[in-house]
Amino acid sequence: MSDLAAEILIAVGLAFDLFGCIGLVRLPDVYNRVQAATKCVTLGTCLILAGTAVYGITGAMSIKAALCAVFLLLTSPVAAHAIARGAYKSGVRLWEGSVIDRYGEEVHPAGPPAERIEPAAQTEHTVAAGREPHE
Amino acid sequence: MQGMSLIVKNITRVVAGFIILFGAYIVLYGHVTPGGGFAGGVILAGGLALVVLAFGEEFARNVLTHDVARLADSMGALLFLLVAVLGFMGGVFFTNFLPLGDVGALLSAGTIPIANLGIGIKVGAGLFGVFLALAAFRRATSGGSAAHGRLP
Amino acid sequence: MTPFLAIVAGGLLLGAFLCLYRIGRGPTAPDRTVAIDILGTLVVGFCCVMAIWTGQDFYMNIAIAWALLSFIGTIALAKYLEGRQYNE
Amino acid sequence: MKQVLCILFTFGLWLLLVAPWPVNAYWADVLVGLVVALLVATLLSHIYPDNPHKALQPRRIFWFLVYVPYFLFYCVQANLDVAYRVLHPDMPIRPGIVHVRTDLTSDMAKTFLANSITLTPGTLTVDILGQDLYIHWINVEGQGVEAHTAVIVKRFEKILRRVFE
Repeated sequence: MSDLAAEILIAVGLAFDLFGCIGLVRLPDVYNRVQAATKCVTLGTCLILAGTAVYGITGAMSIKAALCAVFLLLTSPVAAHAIARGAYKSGVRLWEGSVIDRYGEEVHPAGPPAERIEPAAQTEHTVAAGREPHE
Repeated sequence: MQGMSLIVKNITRVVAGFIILFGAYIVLYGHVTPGGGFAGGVILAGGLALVVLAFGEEFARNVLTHDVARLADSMGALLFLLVAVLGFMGGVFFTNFLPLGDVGALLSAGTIPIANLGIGIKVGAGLFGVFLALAAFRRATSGGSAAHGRLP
Repeated sequence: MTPFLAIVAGGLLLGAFLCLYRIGRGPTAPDRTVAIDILGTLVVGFCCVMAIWTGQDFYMNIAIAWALLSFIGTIALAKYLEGRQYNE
Repeated sequence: MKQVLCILFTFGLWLLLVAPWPVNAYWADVLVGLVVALLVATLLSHIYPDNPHKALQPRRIFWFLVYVPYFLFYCVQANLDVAYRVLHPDMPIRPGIVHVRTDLTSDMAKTFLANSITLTPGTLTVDILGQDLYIHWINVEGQGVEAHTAVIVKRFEKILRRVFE
Protein backbone atom coordinates (compact mmCIF):
# COMPACT_ATOMS: atom_id res chain seq x y z
CA MET A 1 0.00 0.00 0.00
CA SER A 2 2.70 2.46 0.96
CA ASP A 3 4.70 1.23 -2.03
CA LEU A 4 1.84 2.17 -4.33
CA ALA A 5 1.54 5.65 -2.80
CA ALA A 6 5.29 6.13 -3.18
CA GLU A 7 5.15 5.06 -6.82
CA ILE A 8 2.33 7.49 -7.59
CA LEU A 9 4.17 10.38 -5.92
CA ILE A 10 7.41 9.58 -7.74
CA ALA A 11 5.65 9.25 -11.12
CA VAL A 12 3.92 12.63 -10.75
CA GLY A 13 7.21 14.18 -9.65
CA LEU A 14 9.00 12.74 -12.68
CA ALA A 15 6.33 14.18 -14.98
CA PHE A 16 6.77 17.67 -13.47
CA ASP A 17 10.56 17.37 -13.77
CA LEU A 18 10.23 16.58 -17.45
CA PHE A 19 7.82 19.51 -18.01
CA GLY A 20 10.37 21.80 -16.40
CA CYS A 21 13.18 20.53 -18.60
CA ILE A 22 11.03 20.89 -21.74
CA GLY A 23 10.26 24.45 -20.67
CA LEU A 24 13.97 25.07 -20.22
CA VAL A 25 14.50 24.14 -23.87
CA ARG A 26 11.40 25.66 -25.49
CA LEU A 27 10.82 29.06 -23.89
CA PRO A 28 12.35 32.13 -25.55
CA ASP A 29 14.44 34.04 -22.97
CA VAL A 30 16.26 33.66 -19.66
CA TYR A 31 13.51 34.97 -17.39
CA ASN A 32 10.83 32.67 -18.80
CA ARG A 33 13.21 29.74 -18.62
CA VAL A 34 14.02 30.49 -14.98
CA GLN A 35 10.31 30.59 -14.16
CA ALA A 36 9.34 27.34 -15.83
CA ALA A 37 12.38 25.38 -14.78
CA THR A 38 12.45 26.51 -11.15
CA LYS A 39 8.77 25.95 -10.44
CA CYS A 40 8.41 22.62 -12.12
CA VAL A 41 11.70 21.05 -11.11
CA THR A 42 11.40 22.19 -7.48
CA LEU A 43 7.94 20.73 -7.01
CA GLY A 44 8.82 17.62 -8.99
CA THR A 45 11.92 16.86 -6.96
CA CYS A 46 10.06 17.57 -3.73
CA LEU A 47 7.41 15.04 -4.80
CA ILE A 48 10.13 12.48 -5.53
CA LEU A 49 11.58 13.15 -2.07
CA ALA A 50 8.11 12.76 -0.55
CA GLY A 51 7.77 9.43 -2.34
CA THR A 52 11.11 8.36 -0.88
CA ALA A 53 9.93 9.42 2.57
CA VAL A 54 6.74 7.40 2.20
CA TYR A 55 8.68 4.38 0.96
CA GLY A 56 11.22 4.37 3.78
CA ILE A 57 8.78 5.45 6.46
CA THR A 58 10.46 3.47 9.23
CA GLY A 59 14.08 4.51 8.89
CA ALA A 60 16.34 7.49 8.82
CA MET A 61 15.65 7.79 5.10
CA SER A 62 12.34 9.57 5.52
CA ILE A 63 13.69 12.11 8.03
CA LYS A 64 16.56 12.99 5.73
CA ALA A 65 14.26 13.15 2.72
CA ALA A 66 12.03 15.61 4.60
CA LEU A 67 15.05 17.74 5.55
CA CYS A 68 16.18 17.76 1.94
CA ALA A 69 12.70 18.75 0.70
CA VAL A 70 12.49 21.65 3.16
CA PHE A 71 15.95 22.78 2.14
CA LEU A 72 15.03 22.68 -1.56
CA LEU A 73 11.80 24.62 -0.99
CA LEU A 74 13.75 27.29 0.91
CA THR A 75 16.70 27.71 -1.42
CA SER A 76 15.47 27.04 -4.93
CA PRO A 77 13.44 30.28 -5.31
CA VAL A 78 16.39 32.21 -3.89
CA ALA A 79 18.66 30.78 -6.54
CA ALA A 80 16.11 31.71 -9.23
CA HIS A 81 15.86 35.26 -7.89
CA ALA A 82 19.64 35.61 -7.77
CA ILE A 83 20.02 34.38 -11.34
CA ALA A 84 17.28 36.69 -12.65
CA ARG A 85 18.75 39.72 -10.88
CA GLY A 86 22.24 38.85 -12.05
CA ALA A 87 21.01 38.37 -15.61
CA TYR A 88 19.31 41.76 -15.64
CA LYS A 89 22.34 43.49 -14.16
CA SER A 90 24.72 41.82 -16.58
CA GLY A 91 22.72 43.27 -19.47
CA VAL A 92 20.54 40.47 -20.83
CA ARG A 93 17.49 42.01 -22.46
CA LEU A 94 13.92 40.84 -22.22
CA TRP A 95 12.43 38.89 -25.12
CA GLU A 96 11.14 41.00 -28.04
CA GLY A 97 7.56 39.92 -27.33
CA SER A 98 7.60 41.37 -23.82
CA VAL A 99 4.90 43.92 -23.17
CA ILE A 100 6.20 45.94 -20.22
CA ASP A 101 9.48 46.54 -18.36
CA ARG A 102 8.89 48.66 -15.29
CA TYR A 103 12.18 47.56 -13.70
CA GLY A 104 14.19 48.98 -16.58
CA GLU A 105 12.13 52.18 -16.62
CA GLU A 106 12.26 52.90 -12.90
CA VAL A 107 15.50 51.41 -11.58
CA HIS A 108 17.87 51.41 -14.53
CA PRO A 109 16.59 54.27 -16.72
CA ALA A 110 19.91 54.57 -18.54
CA GLY A 111 20.09 50.87 -19.22
CA PRO A 112 21.91 48.22 -17.25
CA PRO A 113 25.29 49.35 -15.91
CA ALA A 114 27.26 46.72 -17.77
CA GLU A 115 27.65 46.74 -21.53
CA ARG A 116 24.52 45.47 -23.23
CA ILE A 117 25.12 42.09 -24.80
CA GLU A 118 22.86 40.99 -27.60
CA PRO A 119 21.82 37.41 -26.87
CA ALA A 120 21.98 36.41 -30.53
CA ALA A 121 25.29 38.09 -31.27
CA GLN A 122 27.17 36.78 -28.26
CA THR A 123 30.19 34.66 -29.10
CA GLU A 124 33.00 33.14 -27.12
CA HIS A 125 35.02 36.28 -27.66
CA THR A 126 32.46 38.59 -26.05
CA VAL A 127 32.03 36.19 -23.15
CA ALA A 128 35.75 36.33 -22.52
CA ALA A 129 35.74 40.09 -22.87
CA GLY A 130 32.86 40.39 -20.43
CA ARG A 131 34.99 38.87 -17.68
CA GLU A 132 37.35 41.79 -17.66
CA PRO A 133 36.62 44.22 -14.83
CA HIS A 134 34.81 47.20 -16.24
CA GLU A 135 35.98 50.54 -15.02
CA MET B 1 32.95 43.08 -1.11
CA GLN B 2 29.34 44.06 -0.82
CA GLY B 3 26.53 41.70 0.00
CA MET B 4 23.77 40.47 -2.23
CA SER B 5 20.08 41.35 -2.11
CA LEU B 6 17.83 41.13 0.93
CA ILE B 7 16.32 37.78 -0.03
CA VAL B 8 19.68 36.04 -0.36
CA LYS B 9 20.86 37.52 2.93
CA ASN B 10 17.81 36.43 4.89
CA ILE B 11 17.73 32.91 3.52
CA THR B 12 21.45 32.65 4.24
CA ARG B 13 20.67 33.54 7.85
CA VAL B 14 18.28 30.60 8.02
CA VAL B 15 20.33 28.08 6.07
CA ALA B 16 23.99 28.74 6.93
CA GLY B 17 23.80 27.05 10.33
CA PHE B 18 22.36 23.92 8.79
CA ILE B 19 25.08 23.78 6.13
CA ILE B 20 27.92 24.04 8.62
CA LEU B 21 26.21 21.57 10.95
CA PHE B 22 25.87 19.11 8.10
CA GLY B 23 29.56 19.51 7.26
CA ALA B 24 30.43 18.74 10.89
CA TYR B 25 28.12 15.71 10.78
CA ILE B 26 29.86 14.36 7.67
CA VAL B 27 33.28 14.88 9.27
CA LEU B 28 32.43 13.33 12.63
CA TYR B 29 30.56 10.31 11.24
CA GLY B 30 33.12 9.67 8.51
CA HIS B 31 34.00 6.25 9.91
CA VAL B 32 30.36 5.06 10.06
CA THR B 33 28.79 6.50 6.93
CA PRO B 34 30.26 7.49 3.55
CA GLY B 35 32.02 10.78 3.51
CA GLY B 36 34.85 11.57 5.87
CA GLY B 37 37.27 14.36 6.46
CA PHE B 38 37.72 15.63 2.96
CA ALA B 39 34.06 15.67 1.90
CA GLY B 40 32.94 17.25 5.15
CA GLY B 41 35.70 19.82 4.94
CA VAL B 42 34.53 20.82 1.47
CA ILE B 43 31.00 21.33 2.80
CA LEU B 44 32.32 23.40 5.72
CA ALA B 45 34.29 25.60 3.35
CA GLY B 46 31.25 25.92 1.09
CA GLY B 47 29.06 27.09 3.96
CA LEU B 48 31.58 29.72 5.03
CA ALA B 49 32.00 30.82 1.42
CA LEU B 50 28.21 31.18 1.10
CA VAL B 51 28.13 33.45 4.14
CA VAL B 52 30.94 35.60 2.76
CA LEU B 53 29.27 35.76 -0.66
CA ALA B 54 25.93 36.80 0.79
CA PHE B 55 27.10 39.22 3.48
CA GLY B 56 30.31 40.46 1.96
CA GLU B 57 33.08 42.07 3.89
CA GLU B 58 31.27 42.57 7.16
CA PHE B 59 31.50 38.88 7.99
CA ALA B 60 34.98 38.31 6.59
CA ARG B 61 36.29 41.27 8.54
CA ASN B 62 34.69 40.52 11.87
CA VAL B 63 34.81 36.78 12.30
CA LEU B 64 36.92 34.93 9.77
CA THR B 65 40.01 36.64 8.51
CA HIS B 66 42.94 35.24 6.64
CA ASP B 67 44.80 34.79 9.89
CA VAL B 68 42.07 32.68 11.48
CA ALA B 69 41.90 30.50 8.36
CA ARG B 70 45.68 30.08 8.39
CA LEU B 71 45.69 29.20 12.09
CA ALA B 72 42.92 26.60 11.71
CA ASP B 73 44.72 25.16 8.70
CA SER B 74 47.88 24.63 10.74
CA MET B 75 45.92 23.27 13.70
CA GLY B 76 44.27 20.62 11.54
CA ALA B 77 47.59 19.52 10.14
CA LEU B 78 49.09 19.41 13.63
CA LEU B 79 46.20 17.31 14.96
CA PHE B 80 46.64 14.82 12.14
CA LEU B 81 50.39 14.61 12.75
CA LEU B 82 49.82 14.24 16.49
CA VAL B 83 47.66 11.17 15.93
CA ALA B 84 50.30 9.70 13.66
CA VAL B 85 53.19 10.39 16.07
CA LEU B 86 51.29 9.07 19.10
CA GLY B 87 50.86 5.86 17.13
CA PHE B 88 54.60 5.90 16.51
CA MET B 89 55.11 5.60 20.26
CA GLY B 90 53.51 2.18 20.00
CA GLY B 91 55.98 1.09 17.39
CA VAL B 92 54.53 1.89 13.95
CA PHE B 93 53.42 5.13 12.36
CA PHE B 94 49.58 5.45 12.57
CA THR B 95 49.20 2.48 14.90
CA ASN B 96 45.87 2.44 16.68
CA PHE B 97 46.21 3.02 20.42
CA LEU B 98 42.55 3.57 21.38
CA PRO B 99 39.90 0.93 22.15
CA LEU B 100 37.93 -0.14 19.10
CA GLY B 101 34.38 0.01 20.46
CA ASP B 102 31.16 -1.27 18.84
CA VAL B 103 30.68 -1.33 15.09
CA GLY B 104 28.48 1.57 13.96
CA ALA B 105 28.76 3.72 17.09
CA LEU B 106 30.28 7.18 17.14
CA LEU B 107 33.03 6.20 19.61
CA SER B 108 34.59 3.39 17.66
CA ALA B 109 37.31 2.68 15.13
CA GLY B 110 40.14 3.90 17.35
CA THR B 111 42.04 6.89 16.03
CA ILE B 112 40.18 7.20 12.72
CA PRO B 113 37.62 9.82 13.96
CA ILE B 114 40.38 12.05 15.33
CA ALA B 115 42.33 11.81 12.10
CA ASN B 116 39.11 12.62 10.23
CA LEU B 117 38.58 15.65 12.41
CA GLY B 118 42.09 16.88 11.64
CA ILE B 119 41.60 16.37 7.91
CA GLY B 120 38.21 18.12 8.04
CA ILE B 121 39.56 21.20 9.80
CA LYS B 122 42.55 21.35 7.47
CA VAL B 123 40.54 20.98 4.26
CA GLY B 124 37.81 23.36 5.35
CA ALA B 125 40.20 26.09 6.45
CA GLY B 126 42.44 25.54 3.44
CA LEU B 127 39.67 25.78 0.86
CA PHE B 128 38.14 28.78 2.60
CA GLY B 129 41.55 30.42 2.63
CA VAL B 130 41.83 29.75 -1.10
CA PHE B 131 38.44 31.40 -1.62
CA LEU B 132 39.43 34.48 0.38
CA ALA B 133 42.79 34.64 -1.38
CA LEU B 134 41.17 34.50 -4.82
CA ALA B 135 38.76 37.30 -3.90
CA ALA B 136 41.61 39.45 -2.59
CA PHE B 137 43.76 38.60 -5.59
CA ARG B 138 41.07 39.82 -8.00
CA ARG B 139 40.86 43.05 -6.04
CA ALA B 140 44.63 43.47 -6.25
CA THR B 141 44.76 42.89 -9.99
CA SER B 142 41.72 45.03 -10.83
CA GLY B 143 43.39 48.09 -9.32
CA GLY B 144 41.00 48.62 -6.44
CA SER B 145 41.68 50.67 -3.37
CA ALA B 146 43.21 47.84 -1.34
CA ALA B 147 45.95 46.72 -3.70
CA HIS B 148 48.04 44.80 -1.21
CA GLY B 149 46.53 41.40 -1.85
CA ARG B 150 44.74 40.92 1.46
CA LEU B 151 41.23 41.38 2.67
CA PRO B 152 41.11 44.34 5.02
CA MET C 1 9.93 -2.46 -8.12
CA THR C 2 12.94 -2.43 -10.40
CA PRO C 3 11.26 -1.76 -13.80
CA PHE C 4 9.45 1.27 -12.40
CA LEU C 5 12.67 2.63 -10.94
CA ALA C 6 14.44 2.03 -14.25
CA ILE C 7 11.77 4.10 -16.02
CA VAL C 8 12.15 6.90 -13.45
CA ALA C 9 15.93 6.87 -13.83
CA GLY C 10 15.57 6.99 -17.62
CA GLY C 11 13.19 9.95 -17.37
CA LEU C 12 15.59 11.84 -15.12
CA LEU C 13 18.39 11.05 -17.58
CA LEU C 14 16.28 12.49 -20.41
CA GLY C 15 15.74 15.66 -18.38
CA ALA C 16 19.47 15.86 -17.73
CA PHE C 17 20.15 15.63 -21.47
CA LEU C 18 17.69 18.49 -22.09
CA CYS C 19 19.63 20.53 -19.51
CA LEU C 20 22.89 19.64 -21.22
CA TYR C 21 21.43 20.83 -24.52
CA ARG C 22 20.67 24.19 -22.89
CA ILE C 23 24.16 24.37 -21.38
CA GLY C 24 25.77 23.72 -24.73
CA ARG C 25 23.46 25.93 -26.77
CA GLY C 26 23.62 29.01 -24.56
CA PRO C 27 23.23 31.66 -25.83
CA THR C 28 24.06 33.76 -22.72
CA ALA C 29 25.80 33.00 -19.43
CA PRO C 30 22.60 33.17 -17.32
CA ASP C 31 21.03 30.45 -19.49
CA ARG C 32 23.89 28.14 -18.66
CA THR C 33 23.66 29.02 -14.97
CA VAL C 34 19.96 28.11 -14.88
CA ALA C 35 20.63 24.83 -16.61
CA ILE C 36 23.41 23.96 -14.14
CA ASP C 37 21.10 24.71 -11.21
CA ILE C 38 18.36 22.50 -12.65
CA LEU C 39 20.88 19.74 -13.33
CA GLY C 40 21.87 19.77 -9.65
CA THR C 41 18.24 19.46 -8.58
CA LEU C 42 17.72 16.53 -10.94
CA VAL C 43 20.70 14.74 -9.39
CA VAL C 44 18.94 15.00 -6.01
CA GLY C 45 16.02 13.11 -7.55
CA PHE C 46 18.44 10.54 -8.93
CA CYS C 47 19.91 10.02 -5.44
CA CYS C 48 16.36 9.25 -4.22
CA VAL C 49 15.99 6.61 -6.93
CA MET C 50 19.29 5.03 -5.89
CA ALA C 51 18.24 5.09 -2.23
CA ILE C 52 15.02 3.20 -2.96
CA TRP C 53 16.74 0.83 -5.35
CA THR C 54 19.46 -0.26 -2.96
CA GLY C 55 17.59 0.31 0.32
CA GLN C 56 20.58 2.17 1.80
CA ASP C 57 19.76 5.37 3.60
CA PHE C 58 23.17 6.99 3.16
CA TYR C 59 22.17 8.03 -0.35
CA MET C 60 20.00 10.67 1.30
CA ASN C 61 23.16 12.15 2.86
CA ILE C 62 24.53 12.48 -0.65
CA ALA C 63 21.27 14.10 -1.79
CA ILE C 64 21.43 16.72 0.97
CA ALA C 65 25.10 17.41 0.30
CA TRP C 66 24.43 17.77 -3.41
CA ALA C 67 21.55 20.19 -2.80
CA LEU C 68 23.78 22.29 -0.51
CA LEU C 69 26.70 22.48 -2.92
CA SER C 70 24.43 23.15 -5.90
CA PHE C 71 22.85 26.10 -4.08
CA ILE C 72 26.23 27.53 -3.09
CA GLY C 73 27.54 27.19 -6.63
CA THR C 74 24.47 28.88 -8.09
CA ILE C 75 24.75 31.79 -5.66
CA ALA C 76 28.43 32.20 -6.53
CA LEU C 77 27.69 32.20 -10.26
CA ALA C 78 24.82 34.65 -9.77
CA LYS C 79 27.05 36.98 -7.80
CA TYR C 80 29.62 36.78 -10.57
CA LEU C 81 26.91 37.66 -13.12
CA GLU C 82 25.65 40.51 -10.97
CA GLY C 83 28.96 42.26 -10.42
CA ARG C 84 31.12 40.54 -13.00
CA GLN C 85 33.64 40.16 -10.19
CA TYR C 86 33.52 38.84 -6.65
CA ASN C 87 34.90 41.83 -4.82
CA GLU C 88 33.11 44.81 -6.21
CA MET D 1 18.44 34.38 25.45
CA LYS D 2 18.86 34.54 21.71
CA GLN D 3 22.06 32.53 21.96
CA VAL D 4 20.40 29.77 23.95
CA LEU D 5 17.52 29.48 21.49
CA CYS D 6 19.92 29.35 18.55
CA ILE D 7 21.91 26.58 20.22
CA LEU D 8 18.72 24.66 20.93
CA PHE D 9 17.51 24.91 17.34
CA THR D 10 20.89 23.80 16.01
CA PHE D 11 20.92 20.92 18.47
CA GLY D 12 17.45 19.86 17.32
CA LEU D 13 18.69 19.75 13.73
CA TRP D 14 21.60 17.59 14.88
CA LEU D 15 19.21 15.17 16.56
CA LEU D 16 17.28 14.92 13.29
CA LEU D 17 20.51 14.15 11.44
CA VAL D 18 21.64 11.32 13.73
CA ALA D 19 18.25 9.54 13.62
CA PRO D 20 16.92 6.91 14.24
CA TRP D 21 17.42 7.57 17.92
CA PRO D 22 16.61 4.31 19.74
CA VAL D 23 18.98 2.30 17.53
CA ASN D 24 22.26 4.13 17.37
CA ALA D 25 22.04 7.28 19.47
CA TYR D 26 24.25 6.89 22.52
CA TRP D 27 25.28 9.54 25.00
CA ALA D 28 28.34 10.28 22.86
CA ASP D 29 26.18 11.40 19.92
CA VAL D 30 24.18 13.76 22.11
CA LEU D 31 27.27 15.19 23.80
CA VAL D 32 29.13 15.73 20.54
CA GLY D 33 25.97 17.31 19.14
CA LEU D 34 25.85 19.79 22.02
CA VAL D 35 29.50 20.75 21.49
CA VAL D 36 29.02 21.16 17.73
CA ALA D 37 25.83 23.20 18.21
CA LEU D 38 27.67 25.47 20.65
CA LEU D 39 30.54 25.99 18.21
CA VAL D 40 28.28 26.67 15.22
CA ALA D 41 26.02 29.06 17.13
CA THR D 42 29.04 30.95 18.43
CA LEU D 43 30.66 31.19 15.02
CA LEU D 44 27.47 32.43 13.34
CA SER D 45 26.03 34.38 16.25
CA HIS D 46 25.41 37.61 14.37
CA ILE D 47 24.25 35.81 11.24
CA TYR D 48 21.36 33.95 12.85
CA PRO D 49 17.83 35.42 12.64
CA ASP D 50 17.16 38.24 15.07
CA ASN D 51 14.02 37.03 16.81
CA PRO D 52 14.13 33.26 17.15
CA HIS D 53 11.60 33.31 19.99
CA LYS D 54 8.91 34.19 17.46
CA ALA D 55 9.11 30.64 16.14
CA LEU D 56 7.87 29.29 19.46
CA GLN D 57 4.68 31.34 19.81
CA PRO D 58 1.62 29.08 19.27
CA ARG D 59 -0.30 31.76 17.34
CA ARG D 60 2.42 32.02 14.71
CA ILE D 61 2.80 28.24 14.47
CA PHE D 62 -0.95 27.90 13.91
CA TRP D 63 -0.98 30.46 11.10
CA PHE D 64 2.11 28.87 9.59
CA LEU D 65 0.32 25.51 9.51
CA VAL D 66 -2.60 27.26 7.80
CA TYR D 67 -0.19 28.84 5.36
CA VAL D 68 1.50 25.62 4.22
CA PRO D 69 -1.50 23.93 2.49
CA TYR D 70 -2.64 27.31 1.12
CA PHE D 71 0.80 27.77 -0.42
CA LEU D 72 1.00 24.20 -1.72
CA PHE D 73 -2.34 24.64 -3.49
CA TYR D 74 -1.00 27.65 -5.40
CA CYS D 75 2.27 25.82 -6.03
CA VAL D 76 0.52 22.88 -7.72
CA GLN D 77 -1.67 25.30 -9.66
CA ALA D 78 1.50 27.07 -10.82
CA ASN D 79 2.96 23.84 -12.08
CA LEU D 80 -0.15 22.90 -14.04
CA ASP D 81 -0.14 26.43 -15.48
CA VAL D 82 3.49 26.13 -16.57
CA ALA D 83 2.89 22.67 -18.00
CA TYR D 84 -0.02 24.04 -20.06
CA ARG D 85 2.05 26.92 -21.40
CA VAL D 86 5.04 24.73 -22.20
CA LEU D 87 3.17 21.90 -23.89
CA HIS D 88 0.81 24.14 -25.89
CA PRO D 89 2.17 24.34 -29.45
CA ASP D 90 1.72 28.14 -29.68
CA MET D 91 3.18 28.92 -26.23
CA PRO D 92 0.61 31.52 -25.05
CA ILE D 93 2.98 33.81 -23.14
CA ARG D 94 2.93 37.58 -22.72
CA PRO D 95 5.92 38.30 -20.48
CA GLY D 96 6.96 41.53 -18.81
CA ILE D 97 8.33 42.99 -15.58
CA VAL D 98 5.74 44.74 -13.40
CA HIS D 99 6.00 46.80 -10.24
CA VAL D 100 4.05 45.91 -7.09
CA ARG D 101 4.03 47.24 -3.54
CA THR D 102 3.75 45.41 -0.26
CA ASP D 103 2.69 46.57 3.20
CA LEU D 104 4.87 44.09 5.07
CA THR D 105 7.68 45.66 7.05
CA SER D 106 9.80 42.94 8.64
CA ASP D 107 12.63 41.56 6.55
CA MET D 108 11.81 37.92 7.09
CA ALA D 109 8.19 38.46 6.02
CA LYS D 110 9.32 40.17 2.84
CA THR D 111 11.74 37.36 2.12
CA PHE D 112 9.08 34.71 2.45
CA LEU D 113 6.66 36.80 0.41
CA ALA D 114 9.23 36.97 -2.39
CA ASN D 115 9.86 33.23 -2.22
CA SER D 116 6.15 32.48 -2.31
CA ILE D 117 5.74 34.76 -5.30
CA THR D 118 8.53 32.95 -7.09
CA LEU D 119 6.88 29.57 -6.63
CA THR D 120 3.33 30.60 -7.56
CA PRO D 121 1.65 30.94 -10.96
CA GLY D 122 3.64 32.76 -13.58
CA THR D 123 5.58 35.16 -11.37
CA LEU D 124 9.26 35.54 -10.45
CA THR D 125 10.77 38.11 -8.10
CA VAL D 126 13.52 39.97 -9.93
CA ASP D 127 14.40 42.57 -7.31
CA ILE D 128 13.23 43.94 -3.98
CA LEU D 129 13.92 47.54 -2.99
CA GLY D 130 12.34 48.60 0.28
CA GLN D 131 8.59 48.17 -0.14
CA ASP D 132 8.76 47.80 -3.91
CA LEU D 133 8.97 44.44 -5.61
CA TYR D 134 9.71 44.00 -9.30
CA ILE D 135 8.05 40.88 -10.63
CA HIS D 136 8.62 39.13 -13.93
CA TRP D 137 5.18 37.91 -14.98
CA ILE D 138 4.81 35.36 -17.73
CA ASN D 139 1.31 36.54 -18.71
CA VAL D 140 0.75 40.20 -17.85
CA GLU D 141 -2.87 41.12 -17.12
CA GLY D 142 -4.32 44.50 -16.21
CA GLN D 143 -2.69 47.91 -15.96
CA GLY D 144 -1.05 49.85 -13.17
CA VAL D 145 0.54 49.15 -9.83
CA GLU D 146 -2.73 48.70 -7.93
CA ALA D 147 -4.17 46.07 -10.25
CA HIS D 148 -0.95 44.09 -10.31
CA THR D 149 -0.60 44.27 -6.53
CA ALA D 150 -4.15 43.02 -6.06
CA VAL D 151 -3.48 39.96 -8.20
CA ILE D 152 0.05 39.02 -7.11
CA VAL D 153 0.63 40.13 -3.52
CA LYS D 154 -2.70 40.25 -1.73
CA ARG D 155 -3.30 36.52 -1.62
CA PHE D 156 -0.28 35.92 0.62
CA GLU D 157 0.04 39.16 2.53
CA LYS D 158 -2.79 38.55 4.97
CA ILE D 159 -1.47 35.27 6.32
CA LEU D 160 2.22 36.18 6.19
CA ARG D 161 1.57 39.24 8.31
CA ARG D 162 0.11 37.03 11.00
CA VAL D 163 3.03 34.62 10.81
CA PHE D 164 6.02 36.94 10.76
CA GLU D 165 5.07 40.31 12.23
